[in-house]
Amino acid sequence: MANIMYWEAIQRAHDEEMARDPLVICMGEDIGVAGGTYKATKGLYEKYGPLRVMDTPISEGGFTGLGIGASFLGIRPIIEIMSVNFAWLAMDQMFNSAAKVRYMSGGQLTAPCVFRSAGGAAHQLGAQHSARMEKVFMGIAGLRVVTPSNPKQAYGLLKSAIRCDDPVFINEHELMYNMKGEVPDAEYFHPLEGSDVARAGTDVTLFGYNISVHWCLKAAEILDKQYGISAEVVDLYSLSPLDRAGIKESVSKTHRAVIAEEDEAPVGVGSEVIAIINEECFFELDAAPVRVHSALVPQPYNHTLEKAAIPDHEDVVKAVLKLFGKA
Amino acid sequence: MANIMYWEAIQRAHDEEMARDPLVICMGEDIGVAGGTYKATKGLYEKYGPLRVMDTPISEGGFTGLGIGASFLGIRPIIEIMSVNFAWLAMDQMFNSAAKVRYMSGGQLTAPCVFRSAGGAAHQLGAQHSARMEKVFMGIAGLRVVTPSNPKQAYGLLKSAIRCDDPVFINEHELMYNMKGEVPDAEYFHPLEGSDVARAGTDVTLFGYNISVHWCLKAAEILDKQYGISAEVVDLYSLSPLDRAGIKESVSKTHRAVIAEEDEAPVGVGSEVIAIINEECFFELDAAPVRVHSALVPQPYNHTLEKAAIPDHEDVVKAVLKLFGKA
Amino acid sequence: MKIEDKKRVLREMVLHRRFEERCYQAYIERKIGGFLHLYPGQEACCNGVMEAARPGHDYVITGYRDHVHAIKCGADPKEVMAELYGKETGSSKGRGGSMHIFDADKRFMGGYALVGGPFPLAAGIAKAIQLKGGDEIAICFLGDAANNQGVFHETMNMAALWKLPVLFVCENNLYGIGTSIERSTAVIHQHKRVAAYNIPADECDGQDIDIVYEHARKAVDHVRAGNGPFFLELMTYRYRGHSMSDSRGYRSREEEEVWKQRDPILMLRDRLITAGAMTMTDYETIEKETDAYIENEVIKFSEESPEPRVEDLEKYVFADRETQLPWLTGKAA
Amino acid sequence: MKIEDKKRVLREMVLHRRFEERCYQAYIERKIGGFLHLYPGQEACCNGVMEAARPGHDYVITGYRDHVHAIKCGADPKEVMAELYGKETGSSKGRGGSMHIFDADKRFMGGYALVGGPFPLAAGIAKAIQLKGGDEIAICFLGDAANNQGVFHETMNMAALWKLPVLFVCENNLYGIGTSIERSTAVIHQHKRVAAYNIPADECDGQDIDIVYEHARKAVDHVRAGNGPFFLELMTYRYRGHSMSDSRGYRSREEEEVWKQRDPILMLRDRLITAGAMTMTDYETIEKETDAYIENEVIKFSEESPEPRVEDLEKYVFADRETQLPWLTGKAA
Ligand SMILES: Cc1ncc(C[n+]2csc(CCOP(=O)(O)OP(=O)(O)O)c2C)c(N)n1
Ligand SMILES: Cc1ncc(C[n+]2csc(CCOP(=O)(O)OP(=O)(O)O)c2C)c(N)n1
Ligand SMILES: [Mg+2]
Ligand SMILES: [Mg+2]
Repeated sequence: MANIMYWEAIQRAHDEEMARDPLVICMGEDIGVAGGTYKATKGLYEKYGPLRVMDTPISEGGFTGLGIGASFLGIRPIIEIMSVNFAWLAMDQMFNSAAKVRYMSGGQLTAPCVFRSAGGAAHQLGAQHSARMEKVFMGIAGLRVVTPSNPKQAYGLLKSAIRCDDPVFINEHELMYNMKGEVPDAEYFHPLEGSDVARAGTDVTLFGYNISVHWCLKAAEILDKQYGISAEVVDLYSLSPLDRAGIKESVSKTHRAVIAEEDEAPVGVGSEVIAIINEECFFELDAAPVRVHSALVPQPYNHTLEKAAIPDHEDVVKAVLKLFGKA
Repeated sequence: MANIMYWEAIQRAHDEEMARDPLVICMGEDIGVAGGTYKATKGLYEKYGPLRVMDTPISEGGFTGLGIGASFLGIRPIIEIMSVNFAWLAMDQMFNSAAKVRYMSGGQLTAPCVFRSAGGAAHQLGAQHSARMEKVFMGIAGLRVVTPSNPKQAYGLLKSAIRCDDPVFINEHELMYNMKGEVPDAEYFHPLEGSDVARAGTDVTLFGYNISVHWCLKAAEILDKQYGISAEVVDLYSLSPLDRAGIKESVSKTHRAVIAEEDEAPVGVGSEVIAIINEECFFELDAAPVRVHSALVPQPYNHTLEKAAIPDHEDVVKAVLKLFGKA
Repeated sequence: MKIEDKKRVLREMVLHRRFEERCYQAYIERKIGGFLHLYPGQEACCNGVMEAARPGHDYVITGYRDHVHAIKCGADPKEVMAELYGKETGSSKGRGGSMHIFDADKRFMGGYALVGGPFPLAAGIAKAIQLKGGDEIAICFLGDAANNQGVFHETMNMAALWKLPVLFVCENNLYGIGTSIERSTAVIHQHKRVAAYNIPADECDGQDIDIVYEHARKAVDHVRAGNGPFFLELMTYRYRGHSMSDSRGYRSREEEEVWKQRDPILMLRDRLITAGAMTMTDYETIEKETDAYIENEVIKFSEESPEPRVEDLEKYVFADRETQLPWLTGKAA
Repeated sequence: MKIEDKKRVLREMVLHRRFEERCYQAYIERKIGGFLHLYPGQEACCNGVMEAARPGHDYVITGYRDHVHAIKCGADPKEVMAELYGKETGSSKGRGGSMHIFDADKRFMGGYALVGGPFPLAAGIAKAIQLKGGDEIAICFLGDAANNQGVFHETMNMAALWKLPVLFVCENNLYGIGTSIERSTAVIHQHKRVAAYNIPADECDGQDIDIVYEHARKAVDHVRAGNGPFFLELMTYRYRGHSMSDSRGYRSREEEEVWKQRDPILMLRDRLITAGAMTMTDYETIEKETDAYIENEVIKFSEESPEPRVEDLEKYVFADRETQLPWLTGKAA
């Protein structure tokens, strides 16, 4: 087990897969000579050359479509969208071409591409560089969506995504690239479906994904130590499909649920998890499930406003205490 | 009261507003000389000329951005995206420019534009021309979203949207342009917020919007006549913001809810309404709210598969009967 | 082209024309649904280019006006028609429809309905060829109005930058639906636009198959020789409306007449007759045989084929689950 | 330019340079957050063009490297710095930050962070001018790499088609972040690309303000006279990294040195000294006065200004509710 950073884990997955299979390539803005904005492709250009590590023009729609077209012939492109804020420009190709080609060709063509992108609010990047957009990718038939909350997942999910014949969108987080964690030394494939119980508990389930898993874990500790509340934390690393069985299992045990998301509430992960809970185990509920989410505002630049707009572990704690009538 | 078609209602709103205010313009593909794919801009080119009725190149991102830029100076563009399937190409401008400019300029600039687009599955248009995408527009701070279910709304919502200083997205439906309905002869402004009780009832609330309002109304009639169940139908013509008070009021009365949407379920209107119900009146519920929605597949061309993929009033009836233990 | 080839191509073009006209009829009879974009008038474009290329070997991609391109690549007309009928035997198993004909075996990589969408896909196919090695080229057929999409620009730049083996064929029929090119496009002659990317380009009459063929040969050879992309513009005209509900109010009947005088099929026919390579009776026989084939085989097959089963609604959304289990469950061997 | 104007512009350029350098320092001190894109090296571009245009009258829009453009249009440097400090007194009330400076009164229509995003917005502003009448023009300053975005193409086509009064200024500094232009773009000289839209274009040295001014005058006059769009390319260089976390490993120190020899400020200074219009001491006084102004006014103002109130988090998402009630509630007068 090596204790490495999230970006190193992603880099390692790239490197192993590119070494193994000459059809695996990667592409994106500044990923080659410059080594990647978040270093996720560091050293690959030197190792695999410009034909397989492609610095692209600033043409998100174009290069995404180009990667998809290559995948029709069995190339496995890992397409980096530098920041998920720019993904709007590439969605037509991701959704209309990659996600649909298999269906509309009656199974003849498949687009085995991986789209990776840094989402999430970092530090004061302002309205046009702070979007959380995972929910936009979740409603798309034919596209898988995963989001790693730690280096092990970042490594193992990318490995599985590259191997899988379906197109996969991987939602990373700008604030997590330097986070450290244990990654197995042996090759490891993280399942693209399901969820992880990141911490077991009995009184309430805290659902998180990506960065909000960490808020949940921190909240669970505080709830345990300071309030004697035993919280289970479920890591929804697969956002599409969501793990209905896992959600049901945990809530059927704890009878209470809080969903923490960095995104704004409307039509988001939280609302979908609540809908699933309602559908799967409504009568198991002792209280209404609660969403912890950001304010519905374009991200403000000022740091105090920014902090006020985005939730954190304290908001999770507060939500749970309210659920238990303790606040 | 004139009994006119949905497209005629939209055309009338354009015409009245363009006659009143020389700063109101409209733009889109084939809206001028050709009169609009769905005739919504018929006759306007002849009346107002090419400077104000702009046939655009096939450049959704570009002409949408152009309309938005013009709106910064007080022009009121009505921007038609011929089919909502093409809107992915324009979303960067809609969301990153129009919806955010007011916030990130500290209130200095505003983008008073109207985006109109035909959504919904029509007849066998296949995977790339049948998307229902209203949910994508709903999570965006700074953007209003409305969706007319009849000619009166189509007329009155467009009138209000043009006058409102906020950017507004109007989600129309390809199958509804020829639907007839009463529209007041006098000028009429439909509220951009709120919801309408399209039919009063006591036993269950059926939530619909746009075309699914009609499934709900038809279902309510069947439920009443054949099963003695009194269904209230709530028309959620405003999708952003959703009418929390209206949702709460109806469910608090009926204690049961079914949400009918033409879209696929994940992170959709249905999940958001369920989340709101959970937040607003969980303990009023006698049963878990239910979503009626399409299958999570790219739209198949074959008509039998297409019919199987998209719900209708019968699915609403079935869902209600199940809720009452009658199926 | 050799005389024998010309005769073969004439027969093919008659099939292409009659096939499309038969689609029109079937649409009226409500056998075909959705949007239907027909190709009559433009046959020399696809045929001239593909005669210069290698159908079934080179990769071809196009937009929604795609039946003839598919057939020219080698797709079975029966399967194409069955697709329009929404049948399980259709080229896309009834899931795609008119705008989404695919035949991967014949390297016909599909018809796509978002205008401009195929540009980067074509470049991507060329990129794959470049990576894998091989003498195939990618050929992208699209309309004039598609060139106003941003991805046109993005793709041209990348194709030139990376010297991708892709031939862009612009079938300039002067209209995008009901908007004439001079009302949507600052530059009418589309081949002039690619100088902005240092892409060599050429333009020619798209009605005369001999001319198309000559120009296409140079274009195809250029790309196949590893010189990077090429852009070929063919001036042509569609005789029918854009799709089925189009009364063509945006253009004059005189203009249509002028172009009808330059019907690609009749021009080739008359040239062959003048050259003594065939008679008018021969031609009429071809027409009759073609119609009989369409009726007795193509339509019959389509009519008699079964529809997809409703139980299979979710088939083809994802790759077959069994084969993907290692990655879905993390239990790799 | 007259000698007096040159002296004034020199003083302005010194302010622009020192302002940016002071931002750098404040960023290191963590007074400024987010991304910070600085302008040193490119001052002659903005200054030369805007001297030929009418700041405060013509509409200007640009990308994220926007402080100097805002100030040149007339924005108060105090408010620009306060914006970077995230203060309520900032030009965008602390909501925008470095990438989103706005000053609507001065017709500075803002900095935008999506590369290429301002292209169509600029054309839209020009469209509004066209509709309203008036002799303003729209000026869009963007980088070289932005030209690879699809909206560049879409916008150029529309601007030409509709003869919109917009001047596109391409500040070609040879890099988009860490990717050099020849690695991202098939055509290095960007003005060559707009022939694809019949847009007249020009290119010149972007380091020499006299040259920029002369070329810009022709460009501005062309647009203001109602001849439609113009594209002006200025060859320039940014002395600092793209944003703050950039060690410039993608370019050589020699290359940087060559461009430093052509510092726009020093070139203008030396020219004025040679012409006897000022002395080195005069110049040093300008620098000192500028620094004092920045420290005693700009920074002081920014430090002392209040932050936005948390209660106002949702202010500015929508237009003031009271004013919109008729449309929100349907109760119009
Ligand atoms: C992105 C997108 N925008 C708009 C449309 C609607 N549309 C379909 S075909 C067409 C015209 C295309 O014209 P052209 O590229 O010249 O091809 P042609 O139909 O003449 O063969 C338009 C606007 C679409 N399908 N996709
Ligand atoms: C749509 C989009 N894609 C990518 C980026 C990331 N990005 C920010 S600046 C930049 C380089 C732009 O270079 P250029 O246009 O030459 O302007 P310069 O920074 O040199 O002034 C990139 C790739 C972005 N902000 N927006
Ligand atoms: Mg055309
Ligand atoms: Mg640059």
